[in-house]
Amino acid sequence: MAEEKHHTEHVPEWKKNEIENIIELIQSHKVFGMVGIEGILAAKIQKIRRDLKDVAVLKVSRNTLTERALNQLGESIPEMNKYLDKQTALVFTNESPFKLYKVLEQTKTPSPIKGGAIAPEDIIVQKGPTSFPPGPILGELQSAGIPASIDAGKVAVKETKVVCKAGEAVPQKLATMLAKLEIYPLIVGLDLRAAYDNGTIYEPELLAIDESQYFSDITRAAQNAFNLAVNTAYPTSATIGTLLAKAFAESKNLGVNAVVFDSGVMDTLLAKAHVQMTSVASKAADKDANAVDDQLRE
Amino acid sequence: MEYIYAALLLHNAGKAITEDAITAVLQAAGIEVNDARVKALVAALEGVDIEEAIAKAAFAAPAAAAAPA
Amino acid sequence: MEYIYAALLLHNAGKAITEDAITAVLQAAGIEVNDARVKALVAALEGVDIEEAIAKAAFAAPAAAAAPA
Amino acid sequence: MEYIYAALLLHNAGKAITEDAITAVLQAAGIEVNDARVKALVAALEGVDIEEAIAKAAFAAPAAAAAPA
Amino acid sequence: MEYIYAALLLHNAGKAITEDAITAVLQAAGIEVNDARVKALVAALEGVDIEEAIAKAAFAAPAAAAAPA
Amino acid sequence: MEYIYAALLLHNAGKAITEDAITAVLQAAGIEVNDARVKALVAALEGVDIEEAIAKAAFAAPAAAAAPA
Amino acid sequence: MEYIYAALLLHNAGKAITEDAITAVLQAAGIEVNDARVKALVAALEGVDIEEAIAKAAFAAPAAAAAPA
Repeated sequence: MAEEKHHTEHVPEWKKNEIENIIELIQSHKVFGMVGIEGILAAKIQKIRRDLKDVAVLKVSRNTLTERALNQLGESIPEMNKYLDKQTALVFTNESPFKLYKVLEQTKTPSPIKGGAIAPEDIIVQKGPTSFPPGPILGELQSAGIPASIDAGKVAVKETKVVCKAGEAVPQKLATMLAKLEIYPLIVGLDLRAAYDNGTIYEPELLAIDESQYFSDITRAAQNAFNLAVNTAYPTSATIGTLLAKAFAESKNLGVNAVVFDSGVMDTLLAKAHVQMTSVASKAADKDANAVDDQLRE
Repeated sequence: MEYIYAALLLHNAGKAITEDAITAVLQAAGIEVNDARVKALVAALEGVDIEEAIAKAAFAAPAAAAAPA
Repeated sequence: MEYIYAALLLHNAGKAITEDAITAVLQAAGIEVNDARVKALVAALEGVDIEEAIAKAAFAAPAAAAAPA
Repeated sequence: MEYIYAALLLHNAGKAITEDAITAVLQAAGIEVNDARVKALVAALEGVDIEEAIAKAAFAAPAAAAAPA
Repeated sequence: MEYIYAALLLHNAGKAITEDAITAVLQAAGIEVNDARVKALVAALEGVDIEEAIAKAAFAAPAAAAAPA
Repeated sequence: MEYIYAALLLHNAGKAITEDAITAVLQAAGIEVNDARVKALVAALEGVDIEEAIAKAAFAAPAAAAAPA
Repeated sequence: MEYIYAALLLHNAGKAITEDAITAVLQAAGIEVNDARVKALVAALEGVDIEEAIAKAAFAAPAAAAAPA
């Protein structure tokens, strides 16, 4: 720190401008975030930058400059420095931190893993044909530990196999072959570590929204409202049909169950009596066919 | 349901469903007859096609047999 | 079927289903009674749980209606 | 069905289902009231647990017939 | 539900469902009528095909019937 | 249904469901409030155990009709 | 659930579900508003088909009705 302070006194012009630029971006946006950009190729960052342009501004800067810029700002903004790590970029937006998180998650895509990198989870090669004709690649696959053979004139993977366990380094040979097989074990994209919004720092655990939960909450809320309206007989355009149907069904139930002689339920009463008669008749006929008349014998 | 049974009994035997006939059947069964209900029954059956009402039940019955419950 | 209705009528009214009772009900309806059938019916219904048979019939139909098929 | 509606209206409002009450409700709706039907209705509902009778699905023959279509 | 029953009663009797008519029916039942509820009901019924709404009940009832099983 | 939602909002927040409160909520949503509907709602909810009314499945006519399709 | 009710209220009234609108509705109900929850709600609902979620409630009803009441 002491050394840094020492340097501050001799800050070159371009660094001062960079710091000013960061401060200005923070002040001109509602929300800013710290994102990890580890393992993302420069070309991909350019593409993401373009994709985000309507929602957020992405700025890659040196950590030391970011830190100095943040320290010059008020409120709890300097606390954001604890999310600075290697390969950190800043992102600025006028959307909510939740929206920012969602948009950044969408930048994540499967990517090839490099030789020597640690597998984030088990890397599995699935059994099945490849697009390669027989050739040297067969030997290359085999020597990388992938069980390949020739099948129907094509190179094929003989069996599904875990070729690298989670937490282990991926050998260079294997990494090359995985790329050839278009197996992309990494999910790479902007990784939001924290977002600052009006004095509050949001971490990803809070920002990750389960939309299906909201969906089911809405369903439940709508159901609650419908139940309440119908059960209290509150008529609205959404409930009047159900209320009428309910009243009618209850009336019909009462008419039939209490045997009220009303033209509205006579059909049902007659049908009910007939079915009861048939049911009793079949019991009687089971014992003695002569107990019932011909019509009732089956 | 005894009033309905009486009506269907008469109908099945090809007899007219009148207040007197229903009363007679119910009384023969030892049932104390409520005149208003007899009147209401006969009135409610006016214009009802009993065969059709029963036919609907016939539809219901086989369906019921098919039901898993 | 009128014999069964007569039996149901008696059952509903809480009366015993005897040959005499069924005969009386049928006669009150103006029906010429077949003694052998009455005997056979009364014998056949002995041991039959009429309540259950009725309840089953009443319940089966709506269940069928509820079935998605 | 208007007689039944009248009965349920009274029941829902916590009023006793009497001949006079039903007659008054029907007349207020401009309906010419048939005394026998009112008497029959009140007789049919005597001793009936209306809440239970409302909730218990009626025998559903017509609905069942419609279902398979 | 008494307001709904009043509306159905009027509908069944072939009468117009107006605020006055509903109020009269409810008052005849000895119910203290809430004007706002009457207004809300009449407003909600505007443009509603009552016959159609009722027809749906025939389908619904058996579904409800499946419940107690 | 927005009036019902307003009532449920207040209920959920542990607030009393009064005409003023419902009106305030609806107005805050930019809705032109109909006084009669507010009054009708408050009247309908008077004495109602809202938790119970929410939990009790409403009669399910329209959906049931859709089921057999 | 009051945040959800606020959102449904706005949706039902044909209003946009914005942070400001939700906050206004909740505040009008006398609720102390949590900004983060409002933000999360608005962001989440951008990806939710509210009509579909509501329609599902209508479907859920018969299932609920069929459930052991």
